[in-house]
Amino acid sequence: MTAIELGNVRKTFRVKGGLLGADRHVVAVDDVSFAVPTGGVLGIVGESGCGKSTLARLILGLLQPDRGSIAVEGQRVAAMDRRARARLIQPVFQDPFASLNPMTRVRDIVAMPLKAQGNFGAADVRRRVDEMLARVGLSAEMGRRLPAELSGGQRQRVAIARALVLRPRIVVCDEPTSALDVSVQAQILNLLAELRRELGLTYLFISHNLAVVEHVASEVAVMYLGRFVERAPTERLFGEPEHPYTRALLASVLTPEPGLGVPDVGLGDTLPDPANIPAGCRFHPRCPIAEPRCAVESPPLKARPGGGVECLLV
Amino acid sequence: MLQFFVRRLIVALLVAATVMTLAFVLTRLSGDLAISIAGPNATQADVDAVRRAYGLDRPLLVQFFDWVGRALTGDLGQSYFFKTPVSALIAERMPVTLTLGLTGLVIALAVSLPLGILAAVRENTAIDRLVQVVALLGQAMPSFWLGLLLMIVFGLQLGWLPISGTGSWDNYVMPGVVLAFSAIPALTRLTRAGMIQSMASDYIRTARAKGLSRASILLKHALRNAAIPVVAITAVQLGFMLGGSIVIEQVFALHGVGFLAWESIGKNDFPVVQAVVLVLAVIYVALTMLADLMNAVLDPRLRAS
Amino acid sequence: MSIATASRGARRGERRSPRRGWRSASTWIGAAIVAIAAFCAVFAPLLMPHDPFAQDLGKRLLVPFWMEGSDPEHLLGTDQLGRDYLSRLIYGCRISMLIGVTVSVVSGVIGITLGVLGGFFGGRVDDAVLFAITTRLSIPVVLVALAVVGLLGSSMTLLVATLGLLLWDRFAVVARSTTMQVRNLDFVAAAWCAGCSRFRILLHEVLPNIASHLVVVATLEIALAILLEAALSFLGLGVPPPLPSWGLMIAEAKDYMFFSPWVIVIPGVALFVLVLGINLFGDGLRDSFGARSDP
Amino acid sequence: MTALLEIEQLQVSFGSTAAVRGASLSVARGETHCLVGESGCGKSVTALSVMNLLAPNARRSAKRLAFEGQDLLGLSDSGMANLRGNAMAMIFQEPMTSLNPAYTVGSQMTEVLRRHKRASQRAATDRAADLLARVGITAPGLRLGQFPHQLSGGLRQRVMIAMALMCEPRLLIADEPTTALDVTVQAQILRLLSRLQRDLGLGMLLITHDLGIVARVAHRVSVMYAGEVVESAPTAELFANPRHPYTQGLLRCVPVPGRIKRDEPLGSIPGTVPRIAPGFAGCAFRERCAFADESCSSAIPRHRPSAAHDFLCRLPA
Repeated sequence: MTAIELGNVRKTFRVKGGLLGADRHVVAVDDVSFAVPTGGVLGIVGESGCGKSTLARLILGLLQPDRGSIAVEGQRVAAMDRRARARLIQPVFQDPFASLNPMTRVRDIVAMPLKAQGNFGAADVRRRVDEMLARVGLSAEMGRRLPAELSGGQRQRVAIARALVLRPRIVVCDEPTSALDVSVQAQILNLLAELRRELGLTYLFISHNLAVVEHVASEVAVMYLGRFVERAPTERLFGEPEHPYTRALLASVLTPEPGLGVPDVGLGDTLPDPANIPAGCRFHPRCPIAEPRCAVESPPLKARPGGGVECLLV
Repeated sequence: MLQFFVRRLIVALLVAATVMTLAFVLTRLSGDLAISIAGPNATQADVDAVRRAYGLDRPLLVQFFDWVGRALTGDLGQSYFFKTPVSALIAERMPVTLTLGLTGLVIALAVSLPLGILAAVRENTAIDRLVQVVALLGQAMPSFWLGLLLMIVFGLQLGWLPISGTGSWDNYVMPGVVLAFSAIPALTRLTRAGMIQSMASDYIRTARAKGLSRASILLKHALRNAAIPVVAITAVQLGFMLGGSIVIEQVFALHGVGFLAWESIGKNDFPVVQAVVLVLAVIYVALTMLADLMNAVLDPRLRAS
Repeated sequence: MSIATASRGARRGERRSPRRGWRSASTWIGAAIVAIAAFCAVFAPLLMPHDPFAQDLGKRLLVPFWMEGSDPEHLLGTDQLGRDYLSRLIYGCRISMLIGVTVSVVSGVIGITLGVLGGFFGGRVDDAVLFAITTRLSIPVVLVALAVVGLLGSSMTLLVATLGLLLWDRFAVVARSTTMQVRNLDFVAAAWCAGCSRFRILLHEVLPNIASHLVVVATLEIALAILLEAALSFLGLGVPPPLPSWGLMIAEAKDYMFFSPWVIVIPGVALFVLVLGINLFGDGLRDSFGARSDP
Repeated sequence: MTALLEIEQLQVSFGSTAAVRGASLSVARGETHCLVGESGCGKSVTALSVMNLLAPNARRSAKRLAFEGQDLLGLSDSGMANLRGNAMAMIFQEPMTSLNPAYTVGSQMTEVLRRHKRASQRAATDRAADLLARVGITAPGLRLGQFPHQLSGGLRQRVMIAMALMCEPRLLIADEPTTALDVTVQAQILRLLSRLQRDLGLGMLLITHDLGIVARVAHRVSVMYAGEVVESAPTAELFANPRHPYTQGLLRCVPVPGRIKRDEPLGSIPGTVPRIAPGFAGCAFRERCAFADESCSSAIPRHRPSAAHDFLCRLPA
């Protein structure tokens, strides 16, 4: 059973070129296809601006793709009733300060999805909210507070409670721990893992932190300038990375092991311009092993067990 | 860069067209213009004569496009009362209004820039509070009343300045001060807010970490960035001041464009009224474009394309 | 989040405390002025010692109580037609407050609707709203208001309608920019994902978060409308005489001001104090909402 | 020989909030000293107090605060300004906003040298171009004429580093210099910083929340918690033998690639950083600590298992 399925999805944005520049078209997601099986966790890693958050918003129905199809649990997201969609798929966002309405008390934040459904009685809403708050480790007293009175970790627990109160099948986590301190990050990751096992959830887990993704995901996709350049089961991707970009990403992770020094990643630090995607392989200007043909030929998708890689040289 | 200004120009033209339509509709609101022009003692024959003479017997749309067509060639019509071309009337009165507006603007800038900077540098001290009080008082001051008070004090009791007329520079001192009062609160607050924001920014911390002198930090690094919004508002304020000078021109009997409009309203001289509205709107739009241009000069982020 | 920002936050919080004291004092002064004015406006008929329209040509231009030769019957003296100045002042307060509040209700409805629609929907809708705002700003308010009143004849209703149709720009600008900011925050995205309708999102997520800004704008607009009404009445094209608008009182007394300055000082001070009070109150509200300065 | 930078018993407070509560550390010449901790622990405030860049309402006091043996506490504002950007320099977390958008890279770099060394514009420009090349920027001549918004985040941070080095400082304070950057760029900037530190013999105080960075670049580490340095040790020693329960917990929280099992809970520290009210006594970590008992609320001794290693805990071993 597939929980999420994307076929040839493309999304571009028109960016106003400032006061004086011409408008530019930024390709955020470029012809991406994948499927996540029910109960799986697809981790998506990539640097800022690679399109991973856009992908999340497309799947959540917050954005419409220019092209391609997006389906959750076999139903097209665009064609779904908003209430039905809410019962299937829910988000957890990165910034715990922006993702909760500052004027609303915690209880009402968590109750909002229930009220939007319109068919839950007041007592039922109360019971479910109480249950959910307890489940994410928040006391009833916390429920009466405003978001400003909570710490970052507590806010993220509220966001998780809001996402799960309708018992959805799929949760899209967009950098859910990036704004948190390490000690709190671990709490939230553990909570997300527990909830997934208990409720049989499917996660799309977006992060720039490879270690976190390795901990959470069953398979991982590496995104670069709007495309999946490599996708593989977690063990394989971390054990035998093939794409030079994946290898560079892994090499730049600084594990807490003293004496190893800082590795030479060799990518150059000018990030690519998504409005001006290079011809041929989009990674070739930064690639340490690029050959002349990489600037001309587009790399085909080479199938691998449980995934694939887009590189001419592997 | 060019593309941007072409786009701005198109918007400006659309605005002008909208204002023209509104000005036309405005003058037709009162019903039959011919009756108003002919006056209370006119006979039906008089009214008919007026109607024919001014072309008011034609359909409204024809009148409208006739007016627009002429306006495009610079012909704003004939004044009913003065019996001269409206454009000549406005051209004759405009220098007074422009002198008044620019005097007001210079005074406003001379007062609000130093005050705003001072308040920002001494944020939350007695000086800052004093500046904010000044801004509040300015905001609450009815300009026509301030004008009358100044006339009593400086014109009558002290006898320093003339209380009306347009003869020489000292005729513009009191009106200029009064007009400046309307812009000082906004300009002071914006300068203060811009400086405070600028002073709290990361690049000022960098400048301090570089060991730069206080003067360099304040005047080179902070002021440059704080000036950007102030420039934009200054142009907009000048536009408002020209529009708002009507009250002050009346108080001080300065025969500018505002005074002309006020007279014309009293005399049902519609071509003049609609032309002044249009001219002031066009000046305002031109000023905002000028502000954009100046911003592009000041802010390198806008300059690059 | 870095400590640098945290410490900056601490600094901000810290710096506010001495400011609070001064601020709250000025806010209370403002609130008191507004309260007194509101009281006078509502209970004007009970408070006026005389009929504000009754002329007594035998008692023209009586001086107010602090000057020599004043009549205890007329605390603030009388005007050039012998009408009691205090009564006219109180009645004028009623007119000012009535115009200020009604104008900002009219302009608020127009401006907030336009601004929220533009900010929330963006795209073409927003382009249209921006165009409307630009056009509105390019129209000289005083002149057009004068022209309308001059052409259609002065009446309170016409004045309120005209000013209301002319003064919605600040509401629209603030509503639009704050709506835009709020709309892009993740809690709005979360509400959308939770299955809320657009209407519900506007009502529950967006409006509560922009309301404080709009209340502050409303105070500014009330003050502005009062000043504009006074200016129009002063020019003879506002409130119709013999209604005692403060602006009209100043205009009527203008001919006598060189010999009896108090005839313009009294209504002018009343106008100034009322507008100042509303602005002080608005500033206090802005501070207590923690809203950014100057929209 | 005295240390390059000595901080003893530093206290910083903002009104009634204590941000730093008696922190001590020293940076030796040519050493990279990492100050690590979570947000709000006071590590950035410590760095800013050294530079005297704290907000005006901050109160700073210390038993000793000295740079190359010179007392900084008694130094006048202008004396301090003469040191800043000159003998001691600082770079910040946000490369996007730390450069003035209205001036070119060249203008912002040269003004440092002109201010401190009274250099001519020409000499300053030459030095700026040299340094840009040194921090790995190609076409330095071109970059000098560009505005900050024309550069990527990584390039801006390189410009900040080059600018900090204009006057050949002996001490470089780097406050989370790579936090705002992408992982691949982060590695390159850190590599550059380490190389420059070694080549120029800089003393470097590097503030970070990332234990991975600490392990890879530091010679010595101080762990801060709630305004105190709770443990300080040479890097290898601290990672091999962490003594303070907070350090131990922090190390357990970090997921290490290749060494973690999926679905096995990560080590975590329960609770959140407490708000320290005035008059607080005892160990600030006690509410989150598995080993805490009543004695943790009284004064806590500092243990020294070796000459270079010390930690603040009631438990001796």
